[in-house]
Amino acid sequence: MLYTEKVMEHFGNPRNVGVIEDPDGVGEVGNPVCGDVMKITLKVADDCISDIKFQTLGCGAAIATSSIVTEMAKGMTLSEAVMITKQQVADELGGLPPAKMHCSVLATDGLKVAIDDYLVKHGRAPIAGPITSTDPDFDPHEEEL
Amino acid sequence: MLYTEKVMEHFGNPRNVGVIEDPDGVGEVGNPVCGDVMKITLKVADDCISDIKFQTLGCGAAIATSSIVTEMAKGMTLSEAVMITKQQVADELGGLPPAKMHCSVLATDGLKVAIDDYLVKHGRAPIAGPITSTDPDFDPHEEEL
Amino acid sequence: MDHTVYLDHAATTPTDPRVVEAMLPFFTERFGNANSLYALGRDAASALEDARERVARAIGAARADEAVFTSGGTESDNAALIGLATAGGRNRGHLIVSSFEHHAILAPAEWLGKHGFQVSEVAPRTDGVVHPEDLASAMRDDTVLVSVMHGNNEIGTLMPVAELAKVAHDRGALFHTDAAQTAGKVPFDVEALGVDAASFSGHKIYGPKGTGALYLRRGVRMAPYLMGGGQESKRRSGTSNVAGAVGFATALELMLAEQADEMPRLTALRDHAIDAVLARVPYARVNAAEARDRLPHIVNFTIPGAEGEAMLLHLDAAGIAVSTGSACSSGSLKPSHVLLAIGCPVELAHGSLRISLGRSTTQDDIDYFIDRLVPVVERLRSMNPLYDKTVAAL
Amino acid sequence: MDHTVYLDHAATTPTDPRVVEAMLPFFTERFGNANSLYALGRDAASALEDARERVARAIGAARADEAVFTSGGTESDNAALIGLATAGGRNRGHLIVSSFEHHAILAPAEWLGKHGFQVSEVAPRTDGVVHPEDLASAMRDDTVLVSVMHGNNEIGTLMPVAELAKVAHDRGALFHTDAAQTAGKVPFDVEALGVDAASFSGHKIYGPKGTGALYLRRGVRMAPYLMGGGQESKRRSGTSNVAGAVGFATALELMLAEQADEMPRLTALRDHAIDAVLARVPYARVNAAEARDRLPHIVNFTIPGAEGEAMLLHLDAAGIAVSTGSACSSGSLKPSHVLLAIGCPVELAHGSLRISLGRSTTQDDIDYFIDRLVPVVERLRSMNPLYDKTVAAL
Ligand SMILES: Cc1ncc(COP(=O)(O)O)c(C=O)c1O
Ligand SMILES: Cc1ncc(COP(=O)(O)O)c(C=O)c1O
Repeated sequence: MLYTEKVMEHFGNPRNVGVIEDPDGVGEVGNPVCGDVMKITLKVADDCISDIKFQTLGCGAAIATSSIVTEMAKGMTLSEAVMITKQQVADELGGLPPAKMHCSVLATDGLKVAIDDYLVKHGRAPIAGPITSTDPDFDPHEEEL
Repeated sequence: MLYTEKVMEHFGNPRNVGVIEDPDGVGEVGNPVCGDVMKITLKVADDCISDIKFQTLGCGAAIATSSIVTEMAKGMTLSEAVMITKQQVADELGGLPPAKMHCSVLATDGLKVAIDDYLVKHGRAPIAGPITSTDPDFDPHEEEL
Repeated sequence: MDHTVYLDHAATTPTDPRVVEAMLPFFTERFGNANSLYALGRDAASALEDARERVARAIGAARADEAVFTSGGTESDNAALIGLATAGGRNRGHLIVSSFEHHAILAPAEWLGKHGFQVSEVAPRTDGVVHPEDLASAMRDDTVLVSVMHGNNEIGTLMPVAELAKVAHDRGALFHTDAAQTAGKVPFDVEALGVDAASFSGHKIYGPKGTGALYLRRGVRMAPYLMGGGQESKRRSGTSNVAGAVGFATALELMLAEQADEMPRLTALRDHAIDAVLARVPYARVNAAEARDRLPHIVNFTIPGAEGEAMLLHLDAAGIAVSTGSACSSGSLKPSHVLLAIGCPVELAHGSLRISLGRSTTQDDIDYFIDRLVPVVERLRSMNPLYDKTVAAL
Repeated sequence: MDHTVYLDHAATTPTDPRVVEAMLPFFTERFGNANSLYALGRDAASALEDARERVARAIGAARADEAVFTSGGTESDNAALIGLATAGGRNRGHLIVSSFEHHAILAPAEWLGKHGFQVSEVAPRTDGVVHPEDLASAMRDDTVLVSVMHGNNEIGTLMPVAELAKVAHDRGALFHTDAAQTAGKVPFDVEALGVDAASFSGHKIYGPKGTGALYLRRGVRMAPYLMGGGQESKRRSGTSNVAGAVGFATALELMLAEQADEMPRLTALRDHAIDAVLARVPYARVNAAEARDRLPHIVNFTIPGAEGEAMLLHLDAAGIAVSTGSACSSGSLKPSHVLLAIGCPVELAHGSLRISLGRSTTQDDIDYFIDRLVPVVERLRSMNPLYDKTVAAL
């Protein structure tokens, strides 16, 4: 298993680490039994993500995907941000080892949950829909050969 | 598989090679399908082996055991000579690899057949009895683990 | 790789230059096929048999031909499990392995479980030790084979192998032990332990990778695993790797020669590491800390609130090589089956770190490691959204 | 061993000094476990993957990950036969091997025959070649796997592998070829041949003993043979022998680089040896002489009336290394199954002698060999009680 340079760079110097005080939306996904937990807090202005921060417990890929997804999402409209796919996250990092692809799901899921949290809190309909990483059939540990 | 020095010495310089003209007894054992054939010719005086020669088609052990058995038998009484065992032949050579133990059977068998040939030709009862290497169940190639 | 502090000797070791030296002639000069009858072949065969005698002596074997050369610990383990279970054409029966064996034992055990055999696992207790009573309760009348490792590669605990072997023998079963992590490092004698078979690996003892051995007690029948030309007295086919056998034998002998000095030295360094980590990393704990019998060089920490791979990568950036468990499972996200087997909660198992010391290790290495570990753990914990909850629950 | 004329390159070869050179750094310096995540491990992994790419390129594989490193030809053969036959849990079906395969194929085929599979042998004809028509007649609807070697190690004949593979594929079976004797020596390209799997051995091509590879076409499923840590993309467990992989790749590349010069050189020397033996040793013959497609370096003589081992030992005393067939069967008295398979009468098979040439071989070596062979044969024939009968029957 080898991480790309970009993964290592984001792992070593993650962007947007922390918690936004008084956030507009919060998303927490994953669970410690799986080894990965991610929490996103964000601020919204004009339906755009004006600020975003994350905290992540997890492996190198979990931290790097968290970092890059916050960079990607910052400045996007909410409807753009919910469209970010796990593949785009992985591609942005120059690829992920197959065993680690689920980490990018975690990152996009965290973002989606935070966005829907904002929308619902503001009496609007959620737009992200159900997330994969809470699907009971989703096994992040199932590697492909 | 390793041959002892003594095996190699007898293989390289076999004693008593050849055919005695006008022999008193002749023994030919083995067969080319098995890869080993041995022929012993001998002269008898006062029931002792006064001269003995062999010809052998076969591996290093076949030639060395043929050579040593002629050395051992020369000068023995016939009843002493038929008692030479395959183990004595092997011991005399400092041992044989397990896979090659059957070669010493061939050597003692050739001797026995030649002695009985002499006795029968002279109207006496054979003393060597049946030989192992003609036993249809005898498989010289059956190695022990 | 200038400032490498290598603390992963349980994953692999550098080949000792004296071992390389001993091997070199067998590549280019004494290169014969040990099965060939001519001088060059006999020379190879005698070097091979000499290596075999040295290995046999080093493990206390009664006879040289009880040692079979293999391509490593994995092959020895596969051959022992499958070869002993299926000896003489047997295709059913019960076997027992401990649940924290290396995957090179667990995987062939699972294979046997799918091919007619019944397999039970005996769990270690929380002290990281497989207790003879527990094995005794798992034994059945049809148990044909028991395999329990001598020393665990992740947590460094040693098993009471002599007693375990006796339990197996009392019920008529064979006993195999995986000694890949222990032979050479702590006293290991097949006669004293009474085992029927044991696995060894070259690269764990400063020998070459791709080398190993299987001890097989005289008279114990085994179906050969690699089949073909019938080398190694028909127990392991394949042209003999003479250089490898010589390298393995040399490495093992060097381990024994240095064991008396090296064991206490590593034990002291390890204990120093334990003291320092426990003192300087809040909430850190040593896995299976209560076991008295342990390997001198392996210690496994759990650092709640910090994930193992993330610690590993940050330490790597500082030039420090450690592992999160077995090197084999790197790249997998499954928490260590060893830690789970000794009752470590899965969320803590994700935060484990193994260091394993060796010949190159100095006190400076340990101190440097700890100086770097402390800020790494702080940083990761500060990024962990659940850190306060985790600590509160401890 | 001063005056050694080594004419047994099919048994094994010396490791090329350039190969040793390439391996050395991986013993002591770049010694990491290729599965470890830190820098030393990544360095080992990248060396391993680089070696894999070089091997893949050398055998014409479409993708690097189609090459799996093993401990040698025997392991590759065992893994291919058993792993392909039992892939996906399959436990029945029909397989076909040629009757003059190496024992590393025949033995696992026999094992499969005892474990639910049906095994047929397809015989080569007297020309030493397995003919596609003969394979076609042996094929059945339930044939799952065919294994026919690329080049025979005792008589040096080459098989029409591309056509044989097509016959297998036309009936839906997989095709494996044992290329231990051929890769590097004659053109070998897995895509051109269309094989699904192929075995390679390092020590036949001036690489280290204990190394080899298995080509496995992308998408072809194989049950792993060595099971454990899941190395080699789960297809072959055991800590990667990086030095060995690098040595194997280097050896294979050197073979290719020198093939264009070396093939005609060895062919000429071989033909010179054939001419001289036939001219100077009465009744001598070349086994499978009529095959046109042959390895440049192997020739097998039958010398009626002289026993093989005895010739070998006398030549050895003169400093000449030859073999009576496969090195594996040295020490056994069974006549070569290869010669029997091509219809050589058993009593003649006992009188066979194989010479196999290589990089070190010169015309002087060949001449010296023949000068010594002539009196050896005369001497042995003069001691043979059946010589006149034997000759009369020819
Ligand atoms: C306990 C144990 N058994 C077996 C093995 C496998 O040995 P090898 O890497 O030589 O195949 C290892 C190490 O990888 C080990 O630690
Ligand atoms: C055709 C063939 N296959 C397989 C092997 C076995 O290879 P190894 O000696 O590397 O196990 C050999 C040589 O021994 C061979 O000639």
